Amino acid sequence: MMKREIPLLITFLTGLLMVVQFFVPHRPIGQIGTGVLSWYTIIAGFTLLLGIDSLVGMHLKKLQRKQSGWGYSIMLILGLLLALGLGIFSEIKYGSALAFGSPFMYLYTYMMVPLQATMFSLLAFFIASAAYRAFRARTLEASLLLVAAMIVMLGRVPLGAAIWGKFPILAEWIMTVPNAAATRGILIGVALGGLAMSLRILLGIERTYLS
Amino acid sequence: MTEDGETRKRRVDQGLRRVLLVFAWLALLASTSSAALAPPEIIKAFDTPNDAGGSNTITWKASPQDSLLLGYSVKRSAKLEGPFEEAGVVLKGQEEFQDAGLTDRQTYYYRVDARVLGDSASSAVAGPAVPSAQWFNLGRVNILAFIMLFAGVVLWYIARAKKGAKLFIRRIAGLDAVEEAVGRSTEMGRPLMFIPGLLSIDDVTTLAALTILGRVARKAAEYDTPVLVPCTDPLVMTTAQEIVKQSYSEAGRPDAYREGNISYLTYDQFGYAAGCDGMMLREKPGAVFLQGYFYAESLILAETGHSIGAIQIAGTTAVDQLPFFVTACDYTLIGEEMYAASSYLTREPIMLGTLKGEDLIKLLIVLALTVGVLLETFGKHWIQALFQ
Amino acid sequence: MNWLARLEKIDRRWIFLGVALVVAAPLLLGLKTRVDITPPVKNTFEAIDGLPAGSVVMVSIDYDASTMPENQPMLLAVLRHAFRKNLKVILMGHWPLGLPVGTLGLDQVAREMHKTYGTDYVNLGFRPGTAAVMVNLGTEIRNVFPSDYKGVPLDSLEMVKNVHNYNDIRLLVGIEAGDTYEFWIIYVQARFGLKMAMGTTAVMAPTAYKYLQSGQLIGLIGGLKGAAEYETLVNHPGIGLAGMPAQSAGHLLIILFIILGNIGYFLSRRKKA
Amino acid sequence: MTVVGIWIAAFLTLAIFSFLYKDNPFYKLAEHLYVGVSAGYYVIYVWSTDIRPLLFNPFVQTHAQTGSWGASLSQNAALFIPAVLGIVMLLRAFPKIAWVSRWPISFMVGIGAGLAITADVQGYLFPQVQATLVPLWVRGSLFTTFNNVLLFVGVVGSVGYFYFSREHKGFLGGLSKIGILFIMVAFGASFGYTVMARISLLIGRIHFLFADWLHLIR
Repeated sequence: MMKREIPLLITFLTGLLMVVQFFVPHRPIGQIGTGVLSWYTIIAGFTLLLGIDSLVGMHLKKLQRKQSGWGYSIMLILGLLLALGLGIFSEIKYGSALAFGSPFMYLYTYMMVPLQATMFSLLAFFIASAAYRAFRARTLEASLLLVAAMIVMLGRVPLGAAIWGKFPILAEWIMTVPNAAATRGILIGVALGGLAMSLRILLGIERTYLS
Repeated sequence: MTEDGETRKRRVDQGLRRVLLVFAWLALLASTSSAALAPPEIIKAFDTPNDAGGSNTITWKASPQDSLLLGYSVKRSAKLEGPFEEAGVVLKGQEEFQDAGLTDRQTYYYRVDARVLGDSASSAVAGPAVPSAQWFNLGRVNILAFIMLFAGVVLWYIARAKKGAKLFIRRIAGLDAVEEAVGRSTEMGRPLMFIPGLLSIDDVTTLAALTILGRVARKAAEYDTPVLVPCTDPLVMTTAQEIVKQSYSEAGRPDAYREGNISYLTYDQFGYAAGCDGMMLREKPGAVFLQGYFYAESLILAETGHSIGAIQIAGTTAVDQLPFFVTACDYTLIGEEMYAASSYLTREPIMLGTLKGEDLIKLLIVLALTVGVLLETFGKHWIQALFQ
Repeated sequence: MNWLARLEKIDRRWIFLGVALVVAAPLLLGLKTRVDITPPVKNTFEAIDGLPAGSVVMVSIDYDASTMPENQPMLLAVLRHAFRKNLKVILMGHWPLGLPVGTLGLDQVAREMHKTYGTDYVNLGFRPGTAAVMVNLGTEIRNVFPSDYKGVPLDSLEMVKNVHNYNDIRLLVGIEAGDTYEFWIIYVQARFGLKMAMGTTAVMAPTAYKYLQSGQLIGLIGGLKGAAEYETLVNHPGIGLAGMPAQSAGHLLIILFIILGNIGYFLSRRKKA
Repeated sequence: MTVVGIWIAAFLTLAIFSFLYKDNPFYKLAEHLYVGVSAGYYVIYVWSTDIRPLLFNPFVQTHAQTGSWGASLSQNAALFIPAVLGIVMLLRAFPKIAWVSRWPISFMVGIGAGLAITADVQGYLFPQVQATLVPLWVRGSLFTTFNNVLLFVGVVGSVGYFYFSREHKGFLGGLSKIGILFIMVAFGASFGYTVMARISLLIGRIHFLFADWLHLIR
């Protein structure tokens, strides 16, 4: 009971409360939403420790067993300790780790920023290789995909307009009419599917998350 | 045009602009100094509807000189005769202000001033307005009605399913591929990889993904193929561990379950992508499942998965990322198909019942759309109003 | 195997190399392109250009690393212009993670133009509370920033000794990646009448346009294209201008590869038939 | 310090790019550093932006105002709920009592599902339906008329594609075929639309390498 029924009841009650507070502005019900969301943030914050536990555990195991690539595991753990160490130091010395000029922000500026930006920029390469491979006029559907992509690509750069003055206008039209129509259809489906899924969860029909 | 001509033209332009500027200033001065600055009109002040109390709403019709103004200053007083103090400022062109932080059941009066630099013109006083809280948000009654209708239809189909009615659901292409992917991975002696997206378990897409994971893990356990699940959210990780463990015991192989295969990487979006990419390159999974809610990292993952020759089955409700999955993966569950997949895979009649309910509502929506556009064509906005 | 049929299966690393080359080459060669100057960018330029030397300009860093490729070129171009006109620059920001990025740009331009900290420019740093910060700056800057980002009291910095509130500032330039610029308009433009121009990402520009039409913004720099225009106006080609041919070339290359792939596909299909 | 930082950043940038050729020790190093540093970074970040302001500051502030820890504890008693649930979450690490962690999990799933019910209707469904209700005949503008008809057909078609209760044959088959054609055009278009932003990102990185690091360009 404690392992299944009570959790299902908790899900049902919190879910119901969230629905009710949407319709009742009066205090205190209407204010529950924001309060509970900050609770959510707090609980989620705690769970990060579980993640760290898993990550460190996995790599310590690799180290113990001297599995291939254990050297990199050392780097990973050192990186983790570096971030935590600089963070705690900055918290104490500067009052907040995010204070400008703190060593933690140095780490952010010269490690996190370039790593994030470079991983992100890999997309410029992958978008090219994916386009090359997938945009083949095999079927009517694939041809439409290809033609729409090419027109919009040409409509976005000055070069396209230089080739044919109407490319920007045509691209704009594709975005605002056929693209909007299909996106809308997909979103209506997603909304209904999400609604049904949420309902199944509240009613306890969908309970895989409690396996 | 010669360069000389161009400079001359520019000079003339500048001269013209200066003259115009002087005129504009004169006009503004004239309008402000001679008290001709027109105040806003038709001021109304009333309790803000459908709120938690403590707020009044003030509306007005913009001053005829709206375009010359800096904005409007809304003034409040407890008495009709004043003194008035500033409740807030809004930009020109706006005709409404909500005054919050008030005391319920107290009387307030309002005035709206049109402002230019160094001068203003006051409107007539409006009020009294008495803030109060409401127990039901009347503006959302249509949403409540729709949710009740939806729940009713779904519950009715569930009841029918429980009684044993046969419910037909068409095949979903990506789903049949699940079994094929697991089988092929096994033949090649490679593990499976399941990437559950970027969001946490408060997101229903992620929960649908986890349901799919349960079925994939069940198949994998039967074939004795390991399932790698790198996670960016610790809650998703722990939940996934439970689900996979359960699937292994359902398949009668609890001993084959390895908790270490379901691991946390990092909360950072691209750090997670970098870690997943590395894992793909080194573990060489035979099949990669990209199921859940994704952002820009979708294509980084899918292209890397393709490069190692894995069968890729994607599914997401993130419309922005669907184009990338469709181009880079072998199968993609598009939007609602993903939700459908999670109920379809279980083959439980109750689950199929909710799908049937969704379809009936879909029919009703198409009906409303059809009637609605016809009515719109004749200038009637009845259906439009229902969805306000 | 027919070489044409091989077009169907080009190793993706050739594609990667191609993309890297066509994007890097215009940057490295400093290829010059002409961009048409649009009025919103021109107006921003003229607003700064028309200020007398010694006027104080405030620059707000309301973006962070994720939109740096678009926003940073704007910042650099505007700073270069301001320093060239011998204007004084106050830098601040409303995004906690944005300031390091803005400071990088400020330090770079100041070094390159031989400007001195404290006399030519000052970096105030970040304080939380967006709207509250904006309103308080209207009465006294020291209420919010008693000292600069390094903790030096403002009164000991030559440049800001006599700068107390928006009355002492001639123009605000916001470099924006979110809705912070609307706060600037609502809380500062409407209340204090401070002139402002914004540099926004390309995605935001259409929305920001309405404030331009209503006269609440005097200028608008939109996306990399806007940055390129500004670079043209200050006659200092940078990443924005170099980016334009790189963009066109990148798009063209991808289209070229798509066409090659299709040629290969049709040829190999005909062979089979 | 700045110069050292730029060299570190440049090394990491190149190490990530090297992945495009093939997996190699440099990428492995950068990848592992990235995962480690960012995992630690977020612990500090979440402490600094979530836990401290939401959980600890209220206690400290009330204490500062009232001068009594007793008053502070009683006034903020509600905060003990998430704190306890958060700690219960951590019990996951102990297999014997791990099942208790299902309670906070259920709480969080409940919040998500409950919010999704109203948000799906208010945020997605109604606005999308409403935006589709356009007149099918606009006097004086053949182009707008054409666009409106196309919009309506496209929406109905793509909704039809997601109809699961019947085989896609006959009328429904035709409708869903129209739907999938629209969907393909949309996917192609948004793919093409995104290219520009992605190339901008690469320009940013390459510029960093050439200008900030190598000083090859200004």
